[in-house]
Amino acid sequence: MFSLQGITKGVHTWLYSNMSSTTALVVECAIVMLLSIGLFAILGLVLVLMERKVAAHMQIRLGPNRVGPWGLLQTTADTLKLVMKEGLTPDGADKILFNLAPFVIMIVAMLILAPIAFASGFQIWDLNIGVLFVTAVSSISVIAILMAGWASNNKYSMLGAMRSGAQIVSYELSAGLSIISIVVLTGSLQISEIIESQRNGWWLFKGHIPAVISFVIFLIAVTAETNRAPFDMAEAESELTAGFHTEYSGMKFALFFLAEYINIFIVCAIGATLFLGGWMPLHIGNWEGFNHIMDYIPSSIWFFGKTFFLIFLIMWFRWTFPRLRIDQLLNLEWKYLLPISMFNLLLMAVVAIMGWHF
Amino acid sequence: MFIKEYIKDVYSGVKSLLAGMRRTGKYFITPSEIITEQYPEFKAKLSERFRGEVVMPHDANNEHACTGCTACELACPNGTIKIITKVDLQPDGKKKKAIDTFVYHLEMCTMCNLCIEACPTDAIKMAQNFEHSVFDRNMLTKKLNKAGSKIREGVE
Amino acid sequence: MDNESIKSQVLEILPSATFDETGEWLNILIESKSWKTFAHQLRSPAGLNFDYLFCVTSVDWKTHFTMVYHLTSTAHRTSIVVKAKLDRENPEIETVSDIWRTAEFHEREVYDLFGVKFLHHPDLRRLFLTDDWVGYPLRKDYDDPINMIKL
Amino acid sequence: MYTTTEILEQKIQVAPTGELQDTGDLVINIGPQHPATHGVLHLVITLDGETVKKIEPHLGYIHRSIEKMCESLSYRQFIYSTSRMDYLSAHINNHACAMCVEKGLQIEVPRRAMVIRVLMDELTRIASHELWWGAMAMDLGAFTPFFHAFREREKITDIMEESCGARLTMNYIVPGGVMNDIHPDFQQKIKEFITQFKSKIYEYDEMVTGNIIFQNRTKGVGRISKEDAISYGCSGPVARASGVRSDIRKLYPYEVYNEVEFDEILETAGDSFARYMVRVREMHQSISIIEQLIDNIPEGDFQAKTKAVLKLPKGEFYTRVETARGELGVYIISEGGTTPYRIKFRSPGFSNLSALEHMAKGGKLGDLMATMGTLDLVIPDIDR
Repeated sequence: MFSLQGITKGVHTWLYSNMSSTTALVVECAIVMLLSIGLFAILGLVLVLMERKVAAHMQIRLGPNRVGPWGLLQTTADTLKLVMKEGLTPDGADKILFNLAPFVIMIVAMLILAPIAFASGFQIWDLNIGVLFVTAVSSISVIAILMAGWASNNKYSMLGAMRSGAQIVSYELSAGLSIISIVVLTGSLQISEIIESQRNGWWLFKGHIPAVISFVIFLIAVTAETNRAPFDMAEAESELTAGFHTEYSGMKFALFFLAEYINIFIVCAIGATLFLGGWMPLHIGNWEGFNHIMDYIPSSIWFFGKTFFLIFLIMWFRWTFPRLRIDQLLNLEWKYLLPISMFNLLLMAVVAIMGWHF
Repeated sequence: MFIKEYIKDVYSGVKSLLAGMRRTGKYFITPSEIITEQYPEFKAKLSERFRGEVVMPHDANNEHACTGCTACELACPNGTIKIITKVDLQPDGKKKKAIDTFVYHLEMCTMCNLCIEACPTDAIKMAQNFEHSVFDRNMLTKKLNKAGSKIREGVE
Repeated sequence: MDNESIKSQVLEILPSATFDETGEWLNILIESKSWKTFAHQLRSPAGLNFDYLFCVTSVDWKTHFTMVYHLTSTAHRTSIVVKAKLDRENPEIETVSDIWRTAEFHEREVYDLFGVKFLHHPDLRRLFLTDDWVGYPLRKDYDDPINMIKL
Repeated sequence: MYTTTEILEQKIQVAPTGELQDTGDLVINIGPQHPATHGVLHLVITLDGETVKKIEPHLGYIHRSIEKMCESLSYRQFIYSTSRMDYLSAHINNHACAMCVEKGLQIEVPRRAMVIRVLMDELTRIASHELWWGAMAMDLGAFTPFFHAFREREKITDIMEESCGARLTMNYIVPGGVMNDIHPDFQQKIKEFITQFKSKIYEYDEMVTGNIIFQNRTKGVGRISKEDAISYGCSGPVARASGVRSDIRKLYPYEVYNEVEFDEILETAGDSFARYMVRVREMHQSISIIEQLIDNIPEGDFQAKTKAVLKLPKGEFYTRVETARGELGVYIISEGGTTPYRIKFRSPGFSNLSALEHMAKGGKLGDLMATMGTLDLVIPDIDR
């Protein structure tokens, strides 16, 4: 059975046996950094292409099909174009904040990568408050959006940023509550333990209806948090042209664009970890034979499969629904999602205390 | 009851959203519905009435049917056609008016078909070519009668 | 309501009005000074109730302007045309934008293209052309050798 | 007087007394280049937070003064230029002009030509509403319907291309009839289109009409009462959504409209959703008109015999037709020459636009887009 665990273990022991522990740590950090940057680049290319293909097929079109086989190199060509374009900074802009914002949003996205388990034993930092870390750090992205909107000195950007602020802050609540409902079941904030607790079945199936409800709420909330349609109030191109990144061009725009897709990947990875068992293969109770067969599929494939399924769902939302209005968006959160998820958390607590889950 | 209304709201809302998702999802998995036409490889067949540009058909003897009566020039609403006439000496010594140059400004033409309607001898017609892009605007000003062409016998 | 009854009612309101029935609809020719009060009477729901002003335009007759108002009554389904003669040197007429709201834009258009001044109009600015445009394009004597293409 | 640019740049407003005052409002420009304005409409809107306080349209970015141009074109020539007004109902514009000329010359149009014209009118209306439907969904943030609408619209443009020779600016109508006879495949193609349209139209309801987000975005938004709609001179679907009877095809029937059966769609709510429903249901009515006429195209001439040079008698002629956007009036004043002395187009979009401020004031910025979408503005029609 192929596993990434062996490789990481091997590299770790080799580094620590051949170098001083400080040097080994630095080298490990460098490797992780290169890997995560590489992952970002690949993810950006893949997800943008995937979105365009998904959109095209829903819109009875073919989508990109000219650059490379089946248009595979289209995003690469687009990236090259964006790199070559001039990155303008408007005269009236707050130069420091304006140029800083794209990097802040990227750094935030990179930070959340830390506790995500990509495969069995393939995790950057298995810290014991993993879930809390994710919810805490992901809130910072709103600061980057506000920075971009404010510093652009553009009324469209300003409106977009303000909308985004109101939106992300309120949707954090129900996203957090639905995450907590899983934490209640598991009794741990550590990602590896949450995954381990799903060895005999995913929480989505084990946790009865409350788990399904919190999964749906989680999906809606993260769609809103990543500013995706139907909650793309911050961009709302028919109202605000491009929202908070109206004034950005060239590579700085590309960073915002990339960060959007990285954020989708990350929230979907979190969703897959919490509700669908992360890299854990599909196990059903004590069907040993079935579980054994499932184990033959490498854990990384399970993880990416689940994550991309969730990403597809979010793309499906985007290409089907019209956009909400800002007050309806907040109504949805405060009048529907928050009461439901609070009630749901209560139910979940009862389920967990009584031990009704499988 | 309030709770009942609330749940009914949520239910009907979710149901309407799922109906839309089912529709787009169905299109996603049925590629046979795709209507894209791949342009340079497969050119759409245009109907024979499609108005692309004005041309003047010449027959095998390099003869056309234009008498230079300027009916088309008068019919054109935006000055697309300019006819420059000359006086030809017939073989029998008679002088006869004939066209020297039939200037056609494609860049001004709106393909309204009024010149074709006005032409008494059917000397001009509409062609189905629609790919008119060129690098220089001057190339859009065309001379429709070919070099050395003359009017067909019997066309008055 | 047929033309005769409209005529008699109009004559009650405005004795100085004259009529022209050559066209499709009844044309009422009035003095430009009496237009505002006459319009109020035309619009009044109790009377003729011409509530739908669907076309406002002006015609340059080289010696004078004529303002042309096309009116319909949505209750009676009759249409009339009201024409007011204006002085060419100083074309002025009272606005009716407070009676029919649609007149606000239509009058701005006429002001823009003909230079007819509408007195007491709430926002009489050019509508289509730039603020610094010289002249009124739809007048017959307007000439613009650069922008106008002549055949 | 202060110029528009000054007012925009310095965030100042001219008080009624003529002096300047700093209002401190957020003034933003929607357009002339903006995804939601579908053209070069320029709205200067004053916002208070997200709430729209004032809307001021700035027009003229595509003003070509077609009325002035037409004064130097003959009665045969000027028709083509009206295709460039409301390009989505180009055929209906041409129809109105031709009818006005025919009224002046008292030409008897052959029945075959009348039926063909009406068929084309209704096809144009469906095509226009299809495009509007897609663009409206796009204004509200749903992209997919746009392409689905174009699939059906493409069939109509194919039919147009086959018979008229062009896809958008057809110039198919000449005074006295139509330019060519219909293509031999015309009837069969239309029947195919109707079958396809009927099998797809329910998808529209699934994707947009029934969608809870869409309904919430449009219901109660951009309301205009019946009295206001009349006062603002609204026509077409905008007026009918408020309960004003304004369908020229019913009120003042022209061509063969008094012989076909169709309903004038009326709603009473007067909000964006009512306007949406009027247009969607109008498509069904147009299909019904086409179905009634398609097998009953009479034989005969497609064009009446007319003189080569048309001269209208001295007088004034006014025709009104129902375009996809509302009432189009063509007002020709003739002095007896070969060209009109003065020509005026009463365009539906111009009057409908003037009601925009009344409708969208007090709503949210998103509501403005929903209202603008349902007004179905075509900017060349407003600017002319």
